[in-house]
Amino acid sequence: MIDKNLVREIIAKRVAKEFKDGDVVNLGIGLPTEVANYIDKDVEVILQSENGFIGLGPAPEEGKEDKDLVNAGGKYVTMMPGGACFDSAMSFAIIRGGHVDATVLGALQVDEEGNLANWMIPGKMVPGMGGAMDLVVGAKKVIVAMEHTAKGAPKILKRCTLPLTAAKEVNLIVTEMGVIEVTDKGLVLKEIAPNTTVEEVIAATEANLIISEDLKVMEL
Amino acid sequence: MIDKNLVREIIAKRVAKEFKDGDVVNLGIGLPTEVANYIDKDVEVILQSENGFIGLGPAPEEGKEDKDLVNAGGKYVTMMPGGACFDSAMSFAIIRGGHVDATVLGALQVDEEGNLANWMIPGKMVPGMGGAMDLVVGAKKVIVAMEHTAKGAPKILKRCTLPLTAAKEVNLIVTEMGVIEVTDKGLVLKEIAPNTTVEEVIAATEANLIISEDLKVMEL
Amino acid sequence: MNKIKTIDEVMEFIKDGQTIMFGGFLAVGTAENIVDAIVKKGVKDLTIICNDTAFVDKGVGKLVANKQVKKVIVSHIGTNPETGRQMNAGEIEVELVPQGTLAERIRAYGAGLGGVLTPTGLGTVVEEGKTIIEVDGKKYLLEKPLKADVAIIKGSKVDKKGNVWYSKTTRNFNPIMAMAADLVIVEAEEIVEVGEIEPENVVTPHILVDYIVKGGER
Amino acid sequence: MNKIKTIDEVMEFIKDGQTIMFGGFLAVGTAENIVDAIVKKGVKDLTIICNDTAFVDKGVGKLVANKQVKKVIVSHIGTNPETGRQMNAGEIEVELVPQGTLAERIRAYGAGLGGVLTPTGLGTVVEEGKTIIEVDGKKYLLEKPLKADVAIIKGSKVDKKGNVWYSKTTRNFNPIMAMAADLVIVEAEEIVEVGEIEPENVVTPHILVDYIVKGGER
Repeated sequence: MIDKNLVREIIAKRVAKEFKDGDVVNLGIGLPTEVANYIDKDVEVILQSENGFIGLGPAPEEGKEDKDLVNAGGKYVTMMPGGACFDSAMSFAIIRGGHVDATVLGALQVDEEGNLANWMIPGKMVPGMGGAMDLVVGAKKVIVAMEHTAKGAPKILKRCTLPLTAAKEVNLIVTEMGVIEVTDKGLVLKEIAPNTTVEEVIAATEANLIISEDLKVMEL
Repeated sequence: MIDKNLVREIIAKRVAKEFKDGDVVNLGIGLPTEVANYIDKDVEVILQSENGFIGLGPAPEEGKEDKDLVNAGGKYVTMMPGGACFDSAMSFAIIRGGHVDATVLGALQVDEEGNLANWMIPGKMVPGMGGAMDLVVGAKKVIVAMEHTAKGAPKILKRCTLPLTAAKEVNLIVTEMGVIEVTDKGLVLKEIAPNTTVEEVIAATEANLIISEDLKVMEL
Repeated sequence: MNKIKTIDEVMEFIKDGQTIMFGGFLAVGTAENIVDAIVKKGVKDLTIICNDTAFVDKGVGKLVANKQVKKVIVSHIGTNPETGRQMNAGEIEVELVPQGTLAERIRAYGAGLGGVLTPTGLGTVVEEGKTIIEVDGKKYLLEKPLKADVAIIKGSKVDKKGNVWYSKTTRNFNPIMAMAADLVIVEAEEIVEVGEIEPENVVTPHILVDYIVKGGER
Repeated sequence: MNKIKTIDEVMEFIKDGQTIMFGGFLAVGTAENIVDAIVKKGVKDLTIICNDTAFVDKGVGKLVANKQVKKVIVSHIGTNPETGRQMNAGEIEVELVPQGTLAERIRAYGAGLGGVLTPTGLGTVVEEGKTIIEVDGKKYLLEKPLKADVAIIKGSKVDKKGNVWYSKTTRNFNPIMAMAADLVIVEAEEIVEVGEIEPENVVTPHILVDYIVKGGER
C-alpha cells in the first residue's frame, strides 16, 4: 500500500496537467488546494476564491498574514498582482455564469452518470453545501480529485447512494489509480497509474468501466 | 391664461415641498428636473440619476463640463460631495428595490386608478420607455408633475387611452391647478391653486374628482 | 443628518424574534463589536441569515453558542459544532442554501425581483418543495427572495455620510445585505471624511445605510 | 498572455450577422474608436444591444445611420431620429425593453440564471407574449436572459491584464455586458500597469476581458 502523502501528490500532480495558460480555476478545500503546487511554471492559471476574489496566491509567511485576506476555507492567503475583489453575488455570477474554466473538488461518491455526492452523510455529517453546488453546476469542467477508494470500499459507483451535490455535472475523475472521463456512454478509463493493472482498477471500482482503446500511462 | 414659465414654476415649487430631509429622489427629464431648484435649503434631498449615480448636482459652469459625468438626459451635470457611482444593474436594483423614496415624472395621461401613460403615442412618437417603467414601479412614491391640460384637453382621465407606463402606481398628481391624491376610492383633490375655483378644476378634468373635506390652498 | 451612533444607541433597534442578516464569511467581514453587543443584550429567538455560522467564539457563531438563535439560513455550519449539536437536539432550525443561491436570493429582495431562476440544486434535495420552471427547454429552480428586519454590515472605511468601502475579502455578503433589510447598521473599522472614498470606489452607496457605528480593529 | 491588440487586429472578430453588445448611455461610456472601425469595416445585419441608439453621429447611432444594423434591443431610440425613420420604413427591427429589465436580462445571462422575475412592465404592452409567474401572491413577468457574440466595452483605466475601472457615469452597462458575451473587447482610454488599480477598486475583473485596445480620449 502506498503512502497517503504520495497518493495525494500523484492526484494533485495529474490534475495540475489539465490546465492551460489563462485558465480560471477554483480549487476546493483539502487535496484540491494542493494542485496549485504542481502547476507548470509556463502556465498561468488564475485561481478564483468563491469568498470573493481572483488571483489567489500561496499562504503568507508567518507574521505577514492580512486579517482581511482569506480563502474559502478561512485560511490566510495572499493575492497575486492583478487580483480583483468582488462581493458574493458577483463571485457566484462568475461561477454560475460559466466564467470559471474548471473546478476541482473532492468527493464522497461519483457515479456512471457523472453524479457527485460530496456534501453530506445523513445522520452523521451535515456541514452544508457551501459553494459546491454552484461550482459543480457552473464551472465549464468539473474535475473530481480523490482517492480511488475509502477504507477499501469503492467510491466510484453505479449510482450514488448519498444525497447529490449535483446531477450529471462531473467531467473527469482523477485518482491515484487512473484518470476516468465521464462520457455519454459511461465512464471511460483513459489513463492508468504506473505499476497498476486494469484488473486492479476494475476491482476497486463499482461502476462499469469502459477501457479506452488508447489507454495511456498517467503522466506525472 | 397664465404664462407657461409661471405654470412650470408653480408645479415645480409645489412638488419640491413633498420631500423631507434625507429623501432619495429621481427627477425625470424636463419639468421634473426644475423641482431641484426649489427644494428648501434645510432639506437635504439626494438625487439619483438612473444612468448610474447618486448625488446629482446642478449643471457645471461653462467650460467646466466633465465628459464622463452626465445625467439620464445626457446633459453635463456635477456630483455633490459624497456621491457614489454604480452600474446600470445596481442603479435599477436601487430603483426597483424600493430604495428611492420618490420619483417625479411628466405624463401624457393619468387616470382614476393611478395608471400612467407617458412613453408613447402609437404611430406618432415611440421614443422608448427608457427607465420610466422601472421608476414608476419601484419608487416608494410616484409623483406626476404636469400641466393640468394639453392644448385645453384634459390629461387626467377616467381611463388612459395611450399605452401605459405602469398600472396603478401613481400616488400624487401636481398641476398648476391643484394637488390630487390617488386613493382606493378615486382621485381626491387635496389642494387648489390660489385664484382657482373647484368648478374650474372639475371642468379641466375628465376623471371624477372627490373634493377633500379639508381642501387647502396650494402653498408655494 | 447625523448617522453616527454608539453601539449602545443602535442596540435599541435589536429585538427578540427579529430576522437579522450579518455580512461575513467564516467571520471575516463580520461586525464583531455589534455581535458582542447583541450577545450582551441577550435578545432571543433570532433568525440569522449569514453565509455560515462561523465559529463558537467568533462571528455569528457566538450568538448560536449563546442560544439566542432559533433559526439560521446559511450555506455552511461545519465550522461551528454548536450549530450541529443544537440542530440534532432540535433546538435550532437550520435552512441550508447553496452559497450562490443565498447571494442571489438576498440580491433579489434588494433589487425588487420576485425570485431567482437558478440551475443550482436541480436533482438534489435542494429542489424539494420548490417550483421548477422551464425556460427555452432548460429547467431552473425558482428560489424566493430573502429579506431581513436588520442588516448588520462591516465596512473597512465608511465616510460620515455612510458610503462604504470593503477591504479585500471582507466584502462578501455585506453589499447585498445592505440592500435587503428594513434597517441597515454598518460597523466601521475606520470612519473617514466625506470625499475620502472616490465616488467610483464606493461599493455601498450611503443611501442604503441608516446608522454608522465605530468598531475599531479586532 | 498579451491581450493588447490594435483596433485593426480586433476587427477580424467582427462579422456580418453578429449580435454585439455596446456599453454606453447616450454614447457616454461607448467605445467610439471601435464603433468607427466597425463603420469603416462595413459589416452588415448586426443585432445591437445597448441602452439606446444614441445619436446619428455618436455612439452606436453611427452604425444605425450607416445601415449596418438589422435589429436593436434597447430601452430608448428617441435621440436618434434615424432609428425611428428606419423602423417606420420597415428597415430595422426595434425591441424596446425597460432599462432596468434590459440590465437584469444581460446580468442574468452573465450570471448563469434562467431569467428574471420583475414587476416592471406588468399591465403594459411589455407583458405581451410573456409568461407571468406568481410568487407568494404577487405577479411578475418572466424576462429571458440576453447574450451576445461580442461585447464592446469602454474602460477609463484598464491594466495590462485587463482589469477595468470606469470613470463616473461611463460605467453604466459596460460591467454587465462584459459577462454576457462570448468575446469581450475593451477600448481603454488609458492603459496602466498591473497593480495601478487597487484590487478592491477593479470593477470588471480581467478574467472577463479577452482583448484590450488603446482608444485614447475623444
